[in-house]
Formats: sequence, C-alpha cells, structure tokens
Amino acid sequence: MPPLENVLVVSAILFSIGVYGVLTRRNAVNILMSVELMLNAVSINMVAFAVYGRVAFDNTFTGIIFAFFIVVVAAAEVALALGIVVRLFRNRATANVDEVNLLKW
Amino acid sequence: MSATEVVFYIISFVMVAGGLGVVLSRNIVHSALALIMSLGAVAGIYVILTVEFLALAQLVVYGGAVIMLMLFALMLTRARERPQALFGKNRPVALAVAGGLLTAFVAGILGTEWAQSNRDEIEPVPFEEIGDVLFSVWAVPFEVVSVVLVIAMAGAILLSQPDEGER
Amino acid sequence: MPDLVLSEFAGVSLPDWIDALIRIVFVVALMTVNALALIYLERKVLARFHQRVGPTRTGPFGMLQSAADAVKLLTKEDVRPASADRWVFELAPYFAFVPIFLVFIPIPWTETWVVRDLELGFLFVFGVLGLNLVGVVMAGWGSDNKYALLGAVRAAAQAISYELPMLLVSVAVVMVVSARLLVDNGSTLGAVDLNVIALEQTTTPFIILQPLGFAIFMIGMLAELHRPPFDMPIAESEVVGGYFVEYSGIRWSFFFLAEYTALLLLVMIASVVFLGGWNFPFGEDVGLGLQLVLTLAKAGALIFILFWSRAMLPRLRIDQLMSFSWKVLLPFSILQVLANAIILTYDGDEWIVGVTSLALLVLLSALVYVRAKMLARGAERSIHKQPARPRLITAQDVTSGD
Amino acid sequence: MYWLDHAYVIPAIPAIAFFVLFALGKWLPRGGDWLSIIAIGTSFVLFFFVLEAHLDSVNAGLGGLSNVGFDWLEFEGFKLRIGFTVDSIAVVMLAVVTLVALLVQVYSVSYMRHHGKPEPRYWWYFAVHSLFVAAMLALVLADNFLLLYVAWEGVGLCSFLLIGFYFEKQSAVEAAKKAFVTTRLGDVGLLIGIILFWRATGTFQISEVIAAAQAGRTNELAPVMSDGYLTLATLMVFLGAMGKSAQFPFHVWLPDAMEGPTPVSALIHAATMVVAGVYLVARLLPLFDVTPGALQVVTGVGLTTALFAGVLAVVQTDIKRVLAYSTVSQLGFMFVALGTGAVGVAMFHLLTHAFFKALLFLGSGSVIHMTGEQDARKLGGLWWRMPVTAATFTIGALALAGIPPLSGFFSKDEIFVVVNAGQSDVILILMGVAAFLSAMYMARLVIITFLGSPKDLAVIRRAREAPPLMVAPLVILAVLTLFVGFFAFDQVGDAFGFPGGINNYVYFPLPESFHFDDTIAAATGVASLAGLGAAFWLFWGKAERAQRVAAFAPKATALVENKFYMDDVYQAAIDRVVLPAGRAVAVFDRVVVNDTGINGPGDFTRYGSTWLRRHVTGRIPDYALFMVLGIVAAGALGFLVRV
Repeated sequence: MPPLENVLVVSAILFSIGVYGVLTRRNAVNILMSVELMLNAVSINMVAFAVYGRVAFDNTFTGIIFAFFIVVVAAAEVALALGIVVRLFRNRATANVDEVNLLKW
Repeated sequence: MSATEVVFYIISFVMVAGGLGVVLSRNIVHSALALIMSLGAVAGIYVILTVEFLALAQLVVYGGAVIMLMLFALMLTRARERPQALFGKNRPVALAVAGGLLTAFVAGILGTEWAQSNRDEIEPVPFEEIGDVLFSVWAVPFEVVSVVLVIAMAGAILLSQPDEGER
Repeated sequence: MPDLVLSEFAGVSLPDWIDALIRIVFVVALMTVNALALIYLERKVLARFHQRVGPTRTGPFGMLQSAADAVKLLTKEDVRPASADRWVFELAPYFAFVPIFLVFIPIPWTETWVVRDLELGFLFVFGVLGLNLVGVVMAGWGSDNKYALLGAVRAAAQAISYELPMLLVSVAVVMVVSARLLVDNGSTLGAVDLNVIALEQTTTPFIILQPLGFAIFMIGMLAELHRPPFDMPIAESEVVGGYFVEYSGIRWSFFFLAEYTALLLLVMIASVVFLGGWNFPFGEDVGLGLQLVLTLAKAGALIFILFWSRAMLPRLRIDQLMSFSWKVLLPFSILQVLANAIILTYDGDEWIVGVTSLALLVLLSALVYVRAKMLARGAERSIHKQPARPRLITAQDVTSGD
Repeated sequence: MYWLDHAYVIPAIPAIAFFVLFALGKWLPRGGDWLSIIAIGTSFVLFFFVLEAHLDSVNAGLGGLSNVGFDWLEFEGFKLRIGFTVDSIAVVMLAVVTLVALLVQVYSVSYMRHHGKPEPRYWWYFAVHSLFVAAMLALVLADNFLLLYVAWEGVGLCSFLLIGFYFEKQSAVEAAKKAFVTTRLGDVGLLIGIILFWRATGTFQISEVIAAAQAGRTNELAPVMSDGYLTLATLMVFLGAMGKSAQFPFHVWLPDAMEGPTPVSALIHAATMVVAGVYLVARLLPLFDVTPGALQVVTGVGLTTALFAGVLAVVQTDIKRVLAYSTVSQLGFMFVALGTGAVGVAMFHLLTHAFFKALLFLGSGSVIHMTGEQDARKLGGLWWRMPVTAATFTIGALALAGIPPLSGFFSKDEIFVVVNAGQSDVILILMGVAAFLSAMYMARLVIITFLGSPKDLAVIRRAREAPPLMVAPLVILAVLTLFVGFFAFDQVGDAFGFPGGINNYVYFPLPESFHFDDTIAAATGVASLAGLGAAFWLFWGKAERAQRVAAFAPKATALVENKFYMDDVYQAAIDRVVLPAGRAVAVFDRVVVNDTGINGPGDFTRYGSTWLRRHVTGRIPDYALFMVLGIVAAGALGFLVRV
C-alpha cells in the first residue's frame, strides 16, 4: 500500500488541475468535466482517509459512504447541468460560458 | 516498494495525465476521452485502496452514464463544427491560483503528522460491511440522495423538453 | 476459489507472469476462433431460415469461409478518412475491444476454469461492458461522418437505456442468491460472484425463479449487442452500417471481433446466471469436461435463439426502442426487485418468487401484445408522425447564433 | 356670546366650499355655483349672529373683543398660535365682505353665462371665488401676523387667478402677472416688517406687538425697539398695505386688473383685495401712531394717490378704467383719514365705498355684458335702453361724487372733518381738489355713457335691460348706497353711531365722534357740485370744450393721457435693472447650484459606477475566478489563524 501522503498529494494534484480547468475553459461541458475531476479528487481523499483510518473511525466507513454519495450527486448534477447546457445552446446557439454574459449590469 | 505501490504510481500518473488532457487538450471530445481515462484511473486507485465495489460503481456511473451524457452534450452543442478559442482570458491568474492551491495542499499534507499513515495495518475493506453501514447508519442520507436523484431526473426531463412550436 | 487453473489442469506450477501470459494467449485465441466460428454458424443458420444453403465453396461445407474473410480483412488496405480525427479514429477499435476482452475475466467456464474469480464479478461485467461504448462513440465521432455519428449516438443511447433494466434484474437475481446463501452458509458473502451464483443453482436454475429477469436480460442482451430487432445503430438501410462505416480492414475486423466476443460472453453470463451454467443438472462432482460441455451447450442454445430472433423479427424504430426500455422494461424490472425484496424479507418461499416473476412476465407480454395491436390498428396514422429523435442543431441555428 | 368666540366658522365655510368645488366642481350640476353661493350666504347669515354677540358684549361693557385660537406649533420657548379676533372693525369687514361677495356671486351666475350657456371654467370661477372670500375673511379675523400673512398671500393668489381668468387673452395674462408682481413688491415689504417685529418682540401676536411697541415708546426704561427700527418695520408693513391697496407707486396694477371678469373687479375693488391694505393699516394704527413719521407718510401717500388717480380718472375712456382710478383715489381718501388717525372714519368710508363701488362695477358689468362694449366713447344714450342699470349706476356715481344726502357724502364729509381737525389746511385744500376731481370724472362717466346721443347704433341696438339676476343685486346695492350713510348719526347711543361707535373700541379712541360741521359740509358739497358742473360744461354733447382745453395744454394732456409715464418708468426699471440682475442670478444658479451642487454628485455617482461596474462582466469564468480566490483567501486566513 502506498503511504497516505502520496494518495493525498495525488488527489491534491488532480484537484488543482480541476480548478485550473474550471477557471480557464470556455465550453460549459468542459467546465463540467473539470468539476468532475475535482469531485473525484475529493472522493479519493475521503476514501483514503476512510481506508487508512479504519481503526480510528471504528469501521463506520464514512469516507467511502461519502464517496458513494459524491458519485450519485455528481450523476444528478451532470444530468441537470447538461440539460441546462443543451437548453442554453438552443437559445443562444453557443455553449461558451463567456459568450453568455447577460448576467451583468 | 511493493508491486501495488508501483501500480499505484503508474495509475496515478495515468490519472494526472488524463486530468491534464481534460484541461489542456485543444479538442473538447479529446478532453472528454481524457476524462474517461482519468476517471478510470480513479477507479483503479479505488481498487488499490481495496474498495473494489466503489471502483465498479465509479466505472458504471461515470464510464457508462456520465461520459455518455457529456459526449451527447458535445454532439448536441456541435463542439466540433465550430472551431474556436477553447480557453478564456484569465489563464495566467488561473494558473497562479491552481499552483498556489497545489503548493498549499502539498505543504499542508506533508507538514502534517498522519497517525494512520503506517501502511501495514491496512486490510482490504469487505463491501458487505460497507453495505451494512450504508443501510443502517446512513439510511436516511441514502433516502435523501435517492430523492435528490428523482428530482434531478425530473429536472433534466423538463429542461430537455423541446420548446413549443418545435417538433 | 482456486486461481492457478493450469496447475490443476496440467499439474505443473508456473510463475505468475507465465501463468498470466498463458491465460491471455488462451483467451485471445479463443476469441478469434469463436468469432470465426460464430460468423460461419450465423451464416449457415440464417441460410437455413431463408431456405438457402449458405457458404459451401471454401472448405468442407464452406467451413473455411470465415477464415478466408479474415485473411481478406487482414490483407485489406486500412483506409482513414482525411477529415477524421486521427487518434480517436485509430484508437476507437481497441477501446471497443478491450472492455469485452476484460469481461472474460470473471466468467466461470467450469467450476474451476476461471481467469480470475472476482468477488464482484457480476458487477464487474456490467461496469466493464459499459466502457466499450466509449470505443463505439469514439469511432462514430472520430470518423467525421454523419451516419457514423448517428449510429454511435444510437448505440450509446440504447446501450445506456438497456443497461439499467439488465442491472436491475441482475440485482433481483442476486437477491435470490443471497437469500439462498443465507440459508446455506449464514452470510451473503460472494452473492455477486458469478461462480457462486452458478454454484447456487444445483437444484433449480434461476430461469425458473426469475423468468421475467431472464426475458429482460435477453432483450437487453439483444440491445447491447445491436442484434435485430434492435440493430438500429448498425442498420444499413438507416445509417449505412452505423458507427464503423469508415472503417475497413483490420480495424473493422476488430469491431466484428468485439461484437461476436460480446455475443459469446453475454450468452455465457446468461447461461451461468439463469441456466445454472456448469452446475445445473448434474451438480459439482461431474468432471471438468462435462461441466464445460454443459456450459457451452446452454450458451449455444441461447446463441441459436439470438440468430433465430435475427431471422425472425423486423427492426424497430429508435424511438420505439427507447420508449420500450424506459416505459416498459424499467418499471417491470423495478417491480421485480421490489417483489423479490418484499418476499425475501418476509422469508417467503422461492416458489412465491417464481410465481410473482412469472405473473409479471405474463403481464409484460400481454401489455406488449395489446400495444402492438393498437399500433397496427393506428399504423397509417402513426406513419405521418415524426419520430421523437434527439434534436440536432441545424446549420442556420448555429449561424444565427453568433 | 357663543358666536363671538366661533367667528372662525365664517371663513371656514367658504374654504370648505372651495375644496369641494376644487375636487369635483367639474362634475357638479351647474358647476357647483349653488354650493359656493350657499356657503357665502351661510357666512353672511352667521355674520349677523356674530354682530349680535358683538353688540351684546359691547352693551355688557365687555368691549366686544374676543380672541380664540389654538397652538399650531410649539418650539423651545416659542409658541406659534393661530388665533382669531373679533372687534368692531373686523365685524364691519365681515359685513362688507360677506354681503358684497354674496351679491357679486349671485350676479355672476348670470354674468358668467351667455344666452344661458355657461362660460368655460365656470366651476373654476366659483371655486376661486369661494377661496377668495375665505382668504379675505381669514385675513380679517386673523389676530397674528402669520395667519394674516398667509391669508394676505391667499388673497393675492386668488386675485391673480381671477384677473387672469381669461388666460386665453394675452392681455389678461399680462395683467394678472403685473398685478401679482406689483403686489408682491409690497408683500415682501410686509414680510420683512413682520420678521422685524418678530425679531424685536419674539411674537407674532398683533396685540402683543402693539403693546410692545407702545411700551417701547411710552416708558424709556425698557426700550423694546429703537425709533429707527420701529420706523423701518412699520413702513415695511405699510409698504405691503400700499401694494395691496394700489397706493401711489404701486397703483399701476389696478387699472390693468380690469382684464378679469367685471364681477371680479367689483369684488376686488369693493370688498376683498384693495381694502385689505386699508384694513391692515386700520388694524395696526396704534403701531403707526407710536411710530414717528408713519402717520405723516400714510397721509402723504394717500393724498398723492387721491389727486393723482383723480386726474388720471378724468381722461380715461374705458368705463372700468375710470372706475379703477376712482377706486384708487377713494383709497387715497381712506389713507388720508387713517393718516389723521381716524380709524372709524376710514372704515366708514370703506363701507360706503364698498357698496357704491360694487354697485358701479356691477352696473358697468351689466352694460358690458349687454352691449359687449366697454369703451365709453362708443357708448352713450343707454338710459332708455337699460333704465334700471342707468338709474342705479347714477345713484352710485352721485354717491361717489359726494352729493348729499347719499352715503358717499357722509363718509367723505367725515374725512374732511377729521382732516380739518387733525391736519394742516394745505392738505384740506388738496383733499377738496380731489373731491372736486372725483365728482368730475364720475359725472363725465355718467354723461358719456348713459346720457347724450348714442354714438354707435350697433351697440345701442344690442343693448337690453339686464336679466333679473343681475338687476337684483344692483337694486339692493343702490338701496344700501342710499341709506347706509345715515349710520353716521348716532341714534342708538354711542354704540351704533358708526364712526364714534367704532372708535369706542378700536385700540385707541379718537377724541371726536361724528358731528355735522356746517362749513365743511357746505364746502364739500360745493366742491362736488362744482365738479358736476365742470363735467357738464366740458363733456356735455360733443365735448369740444374738452378738446379745446386739451389743446390748450398739449404737453400736460399727453402727460396725463400717458398716466405720467409710470408704466414706462417701471418698464424701463424692469428692463435695465431687474432682468440683468435676474440673468446674473440665473447664471449663478445654473453654474454653481445646479451643475455643481445638484448634478455634481449625480455625475460623480454615474461615472464612478460606470468605472466600478466593470468587475461585473457577466462572464461566468470571472465569477468562478472570484469565487475560487475568495475560497483561497478564506482558507489562507483560517490557516494563519490556526497557526
């Protein structure tokens, strides 16, 4: 088994990549992908803690359960967000978030 | 350094590479595929962390559903027909922020003394126990999440309905 | 569960990597041979259904026909459209192929012949099968071709929509299995293990207990395999050949390989899960050979049913397909799961489970029959109706946008 | 006694009527004229109750004074009291105002409609009428400067509205503006005076102010106001009186005010507007009395106005203008009386003058209404056409001319008596000349309007007797004009004899009450008759003698006919002084006040926001960036805090 630190570092790297993607990408679907990256990084973290800290957390695999919930919620979120994106594309003929700048003064 | 550790490093390399592909690739579909790669690698990490059930769930949900949804969205929004700048203006800032976050995380992680970091005590997690916990301790959140799913489904159906006058 | 099958088989013990290598080679060879054989068989069977003779020239009874096809495919030029997305196009076949390849892992051919006996085998199958969609979509999108794209989208859509009922009925089966396991050895451990599932069917195969499950599983199999009447993704008359229009030669043959391997494997799983696999009639203590024969016989019967359906059934419309999955199969599978849960929670006997499932199946078929009658009556009305297809953005939409 | 303390009901009723008419007069049947008339009638009836209560209290030796009110505002050490007082002059004014207003309104009902069809804004006319009366009554009853000033301005406003009633006519608009601005000059003076008094005494109560002034005058121990201060304040107040009563420098607005409907002129001249000045001076006479030189100023202004307006009235050709100048000169008489200190006399002349001036105006109004002509040169020979009008008009004219035994004779004779007693002989002589002039112009007016041969046959053919609603007020007023003069004698003891009676309870009693001085009566009578004779000698027939006289002194004639160039002087003053100053002020206002003071902050905000709002790009990536930055900052903060 790899040491806990390495798992955490890997997930941190993945998370930072996701943040970068969210900040830079223009396409809404692409931003969603980056969000997925971040979510997965988080759930890796949780699973790692749950697995390594089993004894400490007396076998209530909280982290793993959270990872489940994250997966489920991510599915829901993706379904809704993609619906929104498609609707947006129908109305504005674009999926680029920075071309949709109606949200201003 | 045991074999699993080597495999872990390989998988995590694949994962990070996939993530970078998601973020950097010029073609959106490519980045979607890279996302598949990355998420599959995440599943692999779960396996290494001895949570096979979670890994398979990850594969089914993401590899099956989420990625398909995303590809559909890409098809529907004509990602390919309209070549365009894929990156916004604030790239340097984003780079700075992400780098700062990463350094902060790594500093925090390496700076902390982890009690359970001893790798010999780890024995595989049987998924039956997870199931017991899930349906006993976490029953109510489970129900709530199911409600959330139903709501999300309804919302997605509503959103993707064609407008009046279409069809 | 014993791992080193070869050591038992040939009595020799080998280092892990050689063992693994041997297994891989075995599996690949089996896949190839199986694909060739199945192609030949399908052509023959279809010819019989069509009152023809099928391939006769090459080899005895034309047996070498598919071998000749393979040679042709191998030597054929590998064409890639200029506008195709290079990497996606070239990697697509492998992405379509490898997951199928992985499905081999947990399948028990005999009690001991398993590549790797996974504790979560059944779930593993589904998780991995879903991945080959990626290859399909890559192919459809990578080869810059409208028909390919349409085929890929259709394939993905129907795969996703038919995966759900299949998963649910499998869950129902697993519930029955875990009930039995509780009776037998106190814990539900390994209820998702294919080999354990097979092991639990010594007395009654689950087709008796879960006829609805079997039916839905078969239908979903048809959809997953793009076989008639669910072959819209590769329908020549609608999308000319579907997602591998642009492929030729070895890559094309990879797709075919994947198709037929998936056919074999799914049929194997069905036979293991519902027909008792190597276990059912004679139990565990018959020899390896007989177990193998049993498994293959059941698989062959199912394969014949699939061929038969291809020869027999006309192709559906894509919207009918989707609505059939979402409006009929999914509710019924959920009903099945609920029924099993209720009955088994209150320690109902297994025959109650079987009767309920049968009743559900009857209800389902009755529904389908009535609906078909209605459609036939209102046919000329429904001709003028447009199918509800996923709305693709038209060119003027895009141009008007920006 | 009840009504003595509730006299404020009298102005309240027309005010309510005004608000009702203002709100929904347009939709009331007949434009709500009945409402206004009923209101005034009620006030008139209530006047009698007030009078009775007043006389009772007088006979009971309570002095007939009442002072009720309520605290309107209350500050630190300063209480603002809105009070109403009733004393004899107030009672007289109540009588005059309510009666004349009532008659005028009845008259207006048929004057303001042609061939039975009411004029446009008929309801508005009556609404403003009610407000006018209400304001005047409030002014009469006010016991403190503030309410008085409010009512004062209300009167000015109503006169503005009514003079400019036909605001389709440019001349009417000009006249209204002129009247408003001219009186405004005086009002500013009044306001300044009020403020000065308040500053000196710290109160707005008229009685207290007077008491303070008298104290400051009488006992040198506690001088409240220095002489200069007092003089300044008093003269400022008098400025207001001059403006309202169209005394000499401010007389210019009154003749132009003829642009309004004739009943309005009657109201203004007889009852409400112009007499307000006289009433103000009468009410404040103790103040003038203790102010050195104030009475002399009042006398001088009155005398000048009397002569001046008399001269102008002789040459006017427009009926109403003649009447207007006659009003001005009669007001001059009143001011002379006030300047002599004879409040009662002044009020008496005000009373009689109110009646016969209203009579004259309404008569001329009926002439104008019937013939549509108000140029005297085109009229003439109307006597047989509209006999009642002619007769009543002549009665009024003779009364104004001071022919015994009409009311005008008595009141004017009073004035001569007090002047003889209280002033130098020069003033007496000049007053005689003024009386001669008034007799002359009134006779001229009658001659060229009613007597003689018709000059314009079309006008004559149009002329008919006025409808009864217009004739009835004429008759009533004529009767009053005939007999009201006999109030002068005290029949019923001291109380009812009018001038002496009033003098008994105005603030300081005048030594002499009315007594019939033969020589003076004879002199005034002779003067008036001489005026009549001169008028006949000059203007009877073709009036060629008048032309010859005019030709005898062309320069003087031109001077007189141009009203001594007063309007031109004012015009020049306005052009040379007022407008440039106004432009300068306007520039200051636009540049400093408006652009810098008001638009400045607005512009600052706008440009600031245009610069500031750039961070709201509406682009989701930017928001995401801000969000992440915020999270990072929060995390860093937490980290630092924890460490």
